[in-house]
Amino acid sequence: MNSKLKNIFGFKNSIKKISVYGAIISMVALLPSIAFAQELDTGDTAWMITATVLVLMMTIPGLSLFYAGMVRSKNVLSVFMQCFAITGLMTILWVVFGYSMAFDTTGMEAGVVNMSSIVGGLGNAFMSEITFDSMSGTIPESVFATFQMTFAIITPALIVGAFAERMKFSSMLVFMTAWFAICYVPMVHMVWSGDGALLWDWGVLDFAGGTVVHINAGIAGLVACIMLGKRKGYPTMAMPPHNLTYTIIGAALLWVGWFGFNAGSAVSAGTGAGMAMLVTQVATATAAITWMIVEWITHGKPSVLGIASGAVAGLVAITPASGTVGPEGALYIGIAAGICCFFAATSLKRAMGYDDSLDVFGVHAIGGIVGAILTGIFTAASFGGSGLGDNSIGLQLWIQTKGVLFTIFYTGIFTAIILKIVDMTMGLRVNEEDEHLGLDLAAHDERGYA
Amino acid sequence: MNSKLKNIFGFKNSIKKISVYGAIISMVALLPSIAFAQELDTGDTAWMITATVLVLMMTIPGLSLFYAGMVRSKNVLSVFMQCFAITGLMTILWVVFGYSMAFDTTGMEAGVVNMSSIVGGLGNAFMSEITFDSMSGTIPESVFATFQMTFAIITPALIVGAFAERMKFSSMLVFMTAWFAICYVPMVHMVWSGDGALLWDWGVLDFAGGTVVHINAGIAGLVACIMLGKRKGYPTMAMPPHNLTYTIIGAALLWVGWFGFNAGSAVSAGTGAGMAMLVTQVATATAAITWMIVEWITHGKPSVLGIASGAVAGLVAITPASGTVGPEGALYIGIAAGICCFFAATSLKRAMGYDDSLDVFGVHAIGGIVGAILTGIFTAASFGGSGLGDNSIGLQLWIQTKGVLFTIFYTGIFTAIILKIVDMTMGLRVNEEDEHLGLDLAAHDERGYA
Amino acid sequence: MNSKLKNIFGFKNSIKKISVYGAIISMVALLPSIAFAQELDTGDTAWMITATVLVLMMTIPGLSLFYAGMVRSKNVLSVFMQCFAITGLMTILWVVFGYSMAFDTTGMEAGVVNMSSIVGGLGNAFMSEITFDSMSGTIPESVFATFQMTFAIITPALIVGAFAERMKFSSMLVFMTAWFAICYVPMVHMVWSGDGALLWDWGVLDFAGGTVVHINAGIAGLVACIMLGKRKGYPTMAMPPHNLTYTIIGAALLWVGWFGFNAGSAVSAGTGAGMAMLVTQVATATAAITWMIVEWITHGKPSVLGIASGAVAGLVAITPASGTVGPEGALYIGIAAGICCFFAATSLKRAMGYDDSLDVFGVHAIGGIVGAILTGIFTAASFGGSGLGDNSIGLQLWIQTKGVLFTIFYTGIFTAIILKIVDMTMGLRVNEEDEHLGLDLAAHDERGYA
Amino acid sequence: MKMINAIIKPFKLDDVREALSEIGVQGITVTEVKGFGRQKGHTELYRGAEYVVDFLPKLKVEVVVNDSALEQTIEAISKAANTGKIGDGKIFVSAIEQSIRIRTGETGDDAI
Amino acid sequence: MKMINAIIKPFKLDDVREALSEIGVQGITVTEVKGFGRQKGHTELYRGAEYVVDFLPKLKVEVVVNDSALEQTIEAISKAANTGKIGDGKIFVSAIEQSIRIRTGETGDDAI
Amino acid sequence: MKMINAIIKPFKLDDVREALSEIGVQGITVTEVKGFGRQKGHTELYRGAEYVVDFLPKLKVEVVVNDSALEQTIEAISKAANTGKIGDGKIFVSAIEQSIRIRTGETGDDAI
Ligand SMILES: Nc1ncnc2c1ncn2[C@@H]1O[C@H](COP(=O)(O)OP(=O)(O)O)[C@@H](O)[C@H]1O
Ligand SMILES: Nc1ncnc2c1ncn2[C@@H]1O[C@H](COP(=O)(O)OP(=O)(O)O)[C@@H](O)[C@H]1O
Ligand SMILES: Nc1ncnc2c1ncn2[C@@H]1O[C@H](COP(=O)(O)OP(=O)(O)O)[C@@H](O)[C@H]1O
Repeated sequence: MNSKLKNIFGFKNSIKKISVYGAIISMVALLPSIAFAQELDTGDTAWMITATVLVLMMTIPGLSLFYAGMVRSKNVLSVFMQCFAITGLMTILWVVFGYSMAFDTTGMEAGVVNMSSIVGGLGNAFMSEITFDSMSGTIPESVFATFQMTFAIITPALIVGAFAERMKFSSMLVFMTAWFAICYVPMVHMVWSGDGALLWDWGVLDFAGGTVVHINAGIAGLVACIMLGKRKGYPTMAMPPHNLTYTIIGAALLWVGWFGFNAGSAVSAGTGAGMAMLVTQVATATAAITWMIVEWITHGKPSVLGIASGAVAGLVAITPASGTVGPEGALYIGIAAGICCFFAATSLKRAMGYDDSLDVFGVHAIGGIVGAILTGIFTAASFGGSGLGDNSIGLQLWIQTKGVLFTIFYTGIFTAIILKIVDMTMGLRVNEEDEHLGLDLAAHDERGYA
Repeated sequence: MNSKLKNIFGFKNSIKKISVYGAIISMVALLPSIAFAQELDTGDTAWMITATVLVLMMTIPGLSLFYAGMVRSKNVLSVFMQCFAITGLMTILWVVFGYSMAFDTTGMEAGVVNMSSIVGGLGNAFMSEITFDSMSGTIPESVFATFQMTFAIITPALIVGAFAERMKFSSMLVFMTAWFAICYVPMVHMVWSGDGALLWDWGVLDFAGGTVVHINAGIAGLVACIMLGKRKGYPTMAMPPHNLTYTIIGAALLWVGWFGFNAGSAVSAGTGAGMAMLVTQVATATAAITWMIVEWITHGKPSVLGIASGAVAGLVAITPASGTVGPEGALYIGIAAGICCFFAATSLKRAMGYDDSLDVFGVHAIGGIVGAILTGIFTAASFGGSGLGDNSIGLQLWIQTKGVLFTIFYTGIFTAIILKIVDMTMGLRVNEEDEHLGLDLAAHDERGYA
Repeated sequence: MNSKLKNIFGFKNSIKKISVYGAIISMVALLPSIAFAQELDTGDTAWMITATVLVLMMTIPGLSLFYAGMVRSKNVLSVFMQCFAITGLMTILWVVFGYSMAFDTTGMEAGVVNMSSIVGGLGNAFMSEITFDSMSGTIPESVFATFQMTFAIITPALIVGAFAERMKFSSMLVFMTAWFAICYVPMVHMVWSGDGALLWDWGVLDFAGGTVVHINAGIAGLVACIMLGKRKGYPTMAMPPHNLTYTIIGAALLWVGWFGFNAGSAVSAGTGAGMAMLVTQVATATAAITWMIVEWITHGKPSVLGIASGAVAGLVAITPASGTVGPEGALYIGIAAGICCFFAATSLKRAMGYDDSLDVFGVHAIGGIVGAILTGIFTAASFGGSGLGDNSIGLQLWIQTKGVLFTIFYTGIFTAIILKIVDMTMGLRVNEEDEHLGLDLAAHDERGYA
Repeated sequence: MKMINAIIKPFKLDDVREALSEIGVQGITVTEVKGFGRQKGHTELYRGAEYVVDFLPKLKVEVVVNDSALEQTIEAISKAANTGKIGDGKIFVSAIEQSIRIRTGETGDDAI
Repeated sequence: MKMINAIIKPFKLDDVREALSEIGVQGITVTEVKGFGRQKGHTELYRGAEYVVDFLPKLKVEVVVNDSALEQTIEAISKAANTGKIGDGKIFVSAIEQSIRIRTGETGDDAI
Repeated sequence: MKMINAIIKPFKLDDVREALSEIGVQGITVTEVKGFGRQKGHTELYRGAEYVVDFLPKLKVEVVVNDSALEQTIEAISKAANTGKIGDGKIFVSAIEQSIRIRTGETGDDAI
């Protein structure tokens, strides 16, 4: 229970100087036995309920719209359906075992690597231990558990973009269930569950989910789109977005909702949340404008899909950094994300030839990696960040890189194994005729627009 | 004034064990005279302003989109127009007399049934008593009044779905004005205004509006669609939704906004709100997945409209229960709602032959009834609920059933009378030619899409 | 720094009687030296983060949708692109110099008119003085700066509606940059930065931005649409909105988000925010219904675009008044806004012959003027407002009028100069062929709908 | 063979299709068109500006039949599409010189 | 009777309709089509992938006139739709063997 | 001159256009239509109510060619549009009496 509280306040090991709640961290550290008795703060609770609502909105309708606009109209509903079903499914899985396995800290000890460093137990399965009284720091545990649930919803939903327009709905559900249990829940545990957790003990800084959410989903997306194969006709046939207005509306809702994601990760309504909000806004705007400029230069005109993609790239990249960098660092991270993701989603993709339908890898994996690495630099007090404690920039960079590499390999391998098994048992891909007809009619007997 | 405060904290009579704010309830009970002097809590206020915003968003654009997507494109604007006009109209009516008549407690006394048990007076008409200082518990009265206003907006708006595509706009406005005064305001008063109110004194548990909002609107919808008659061509002519993407976006916004509805009904940012958020999410997800599965089994494929309808059914059903059940109860309520509403909106509707265009009865009345009844079971501490006080499950079930039946008959009868009068004086239905042309052009000289 | 705090609490000079935070104002006034040490209030912070999110949502996707629906489909993306690019650009400009120049108070002294009364200095450029600890009253300065940033985003974005469908994208970016620096930032400074600021010292009441935001943008829009000239074919060729559902969804999101704008301008979660929410809702609803009725009478049918426009007109008009009027005043302001803006956007526009594509002048300038002037009346305690202090209604009316006239001339002149220069150097308008083809393809190589 | 080109009111499509099915016509092709004719359009409103929309939504039904079926087909369409109100539409008949079924390569009457 | 089938640039519709009204043509039917011809399409962009869209939006205007009005009608359309720039479109004329007004059953020239 | 009127499956458009380009056809006009024929439609679902949608999305490709190019063009379209599955569509040929290029006023074969 205790570690959950620490998680709330960020990265205890590596960050010493985080004003306001710095004091609270020490308090928690000194008096672990009374931690549970911390009093409810209505302001923190008000913000965290709101943040939860915002993160849910990121998936439905935010991400759904962002993705749905980019597919062909014959598949528009299938994207909504996948996002909606994932929302429902992950909620149930999170209640049944996810929350327990992610945040259970039984058997964990700082510096000790054992099975509990990877994943928690089932003691809180069915949220049986959450009562009307349970607290997580200064907020009700019900709020903390629901807030984290919304992360467990959006992460698998992000992957949808990679295999859009060709995956079987039933196989998707099975894949997502397994991926949630094997890739998502353990990553949460390893990064955020506190002393004794693998990446936490390494000192990896990941405030709101660069590794856990974006690299995790982005790599899974890459593996998935390669294993499913290209869409029929790709890349010779043009497959333009059927409704870019949906995509830009979705990008806007992602932007808006992301404040729940990043500022919510402070798990309190204090200066940490405030600064997270500011740097999120700065990095996002910068990445959007950067992508726009780069595209303007390379292609001759700036595009709506470009500026929207740039904004999402910025949001992704600032995510791991949003608790520890200042406005200056955010500017640099935004620029880096805009440039790197632009080239990943355009040149790199075409050079490599995989068909990542909606650029989950190019935006989320690359953006997440850029952000996770740069967090190691711009958290330094010399760049206006909250400081690296005793670590040098070089050391922190190495720690961050280790975290990134671990995530890539861990997720890459397990995603491939899961997909292979699903493919062999039930098949991953719809048949050619259904792909032709479109998934809306083929899988759901519906059309988006009558 | 005092009773408003009690309402804030839930169901004083029947629920004793609600941790954290349990203490506050006692305090209020002990010191009613100083209740008005309760201090403003910025956290509670922050949450309640946000909750108000969320509930408004449920109607515009949430519900509007949910409904608008389901009609034919020639009527798309008429749905938006009706929802928007209702939003404006109810706001004004709420200010002019609704708030006063709903929450005025003059002449009320616990256990005494008199006229004041049914509806309040006009002492606070035009909100003349709300000053910059007025408080309602720990939040400004201005916030409480606006929060409740958003409920007064969405309830009539829900009915729109039943008579969509055929009601005269002017008659709709007149009907809604009368319905608000005769059916909505008294129901609020009878259920939520505290000691001496009819259903409150019976001990009916209705945290966020199972009877007041959903059964009320759902029954009114059924009556309205029967009295208006079927749409020309129904059911032989196919009338598929013209834009299911709007419907699913609308469902998503309803889901997101509903946290304002349910967690906002705690009127504070504490553990009550937190648990309401969690159980709302759980029941909604469960109902969505349940509907999906049932449809998959019965029809062979799961549909977007199905999962969206399931989600709304779950939201409806958990509404009365959201203050008093735990995650386990929420799971069961979600399953029950998914199954019952599925059959009500599909088999039952076709068997009975009424043309409830967008299934207001099947989803809201049935979902509301399922939720209201099951609240009597899952509030029990043995199911992880907050407890039924001295009542046995059997007794509470009977109380809940009484509340449901009362609502059905009260609303059913008065809705029929109002509609009859409007029909005789100005006519309820557009003429055939206008129905053919579509209400957008016929009633508003506009088209949704140029 | 100090003046920023005062700004937070409204209009110190002229408003004495604002309950709850009245006390705080005095405190601030008495103890300016310890103001900076004010403690963080988590409730206020929770609300202000949320309010910031809401105001951002007003621009993307709110305003974007509202505007995008009204243009022809060949220009739909250009509107989204302009709003998105402005969001990114203004964020960066605000960080780089805007925030500093708007809220720097060096050299300001009550009653003294000097250069610092017009615009602040660059001491806080790049937000270099905002640390993790900085406070603005009871909230982190990072939150205050981001909240104000969202105003700096939406104000230029509002102008887009006036020159829609014909302005060059590159010229738009240059114009907006200059306009932000020359028209927006100084207006913020003059109205909101506290003692010594020009309009503040005059005693102009502008709680949330009647002059700063709406008249400012509305006048700029009028100047811009006149200087760019009419769209090819206007007014003989019909240019109906291509998707009114977007417009009404956008209006709904503006309505919902505006609570962040107005109630957020209280910079705290207290009675001021609560009353701002209530009066905003009342005025908006009243204006929407008023426009509907006026249109129904004059044209014979009420329209969706009408009720949506009415709602926006109400939102605009209540903005300057939202901190100081009561529900009664809000009703009157709503009625006035509905009537005046209706005639401005219909009869006046046609009589004058300018092509204000989406009625930025008719709704925002006129609505802003109506609101700013009426604030002088309905703030009076006799109308249920918070009171005019020592000023008579007549005097306050004159002060308000002075503020309005100043804004009109200041912005009108500088907007014209900027546009003239941009026109001479790079040209304001796309060529005829591009206008024909539509800006989506011509400027962005994209189409909204495939 | 003849091509029958019928402009009808949109809501009459189902009736027309059924009427054609009854007389054994197995294929038709339908296009959404806008018609301008004697039937008056409607007024639309945009911020106080009223403008008349002259073009009305119609459907164009194309049917190719062999010569012998011509009269019967025209009859069927006429009857099914008739409301007696202005704007019911027109039927135009022209000659088809050749017909090919892409799938099989059949030509002439077999391809209809 | 003749069927005139004109492919024109979309923004020329109002001009064409007016020109036809002037010479007394009372009915036309318009379809949105996509044209492929000498006129070059445009490039579109999607995440760095440029692709050429060859098909351009055009309108097809169908007018049935009696033989005597043919030349005049072609003339009117040609003039009204002309911009002198590539892509102005084509006019194709074919024979109509029969015409029926659905509402009244009138046939031939009366039905036009 | 002849007008070739081909109803094809939508996803075959690119193939057809290329086939026509290869044999030198320089202009075509394409319309989205709904086809009703032997090919079965699909079922759609709406709150438990299943209904069959008989009309399938098809494209109508119109090409005017001079008489000598007729056979070759039909051949090209037939081949390119063929999948061998039901619903591949039809080709109808009719006579065009006159052709005008609006831009230049050219007529006849020059205008194609
Ligand atoms: N000469 C014509 N050429 C082409 N289409 C025509 C012609 N006359 C009428 N139409 C089509 O027929 C439709 C109906 O014609 P209209 O004159 O409105 O009514 P009615 O069919 O009752 O005479 C028109 O909307 C138009 O699409
Ligand atoms: N042979 C043809 N058959 C059918 N449609 C044609 C033919 N040639 C041209 N068109 C139509 O006419 C339009 C204009 O033709 P195009 O060659 O682009 O320019 P122009 O009319 O100036 O010669 C095309 O977009 C196409 O729709
Ligand atoms: N007699 C006809 N008149 C007009 N269009 C036809 C006719 N027969 C078929 N079509 C069109 O051709 C399409 C394909 O025909 P169908 O009978 O489904 O398959 P097939 O081409 O394999 O015989 C239909 O959808 C319809 O659009």
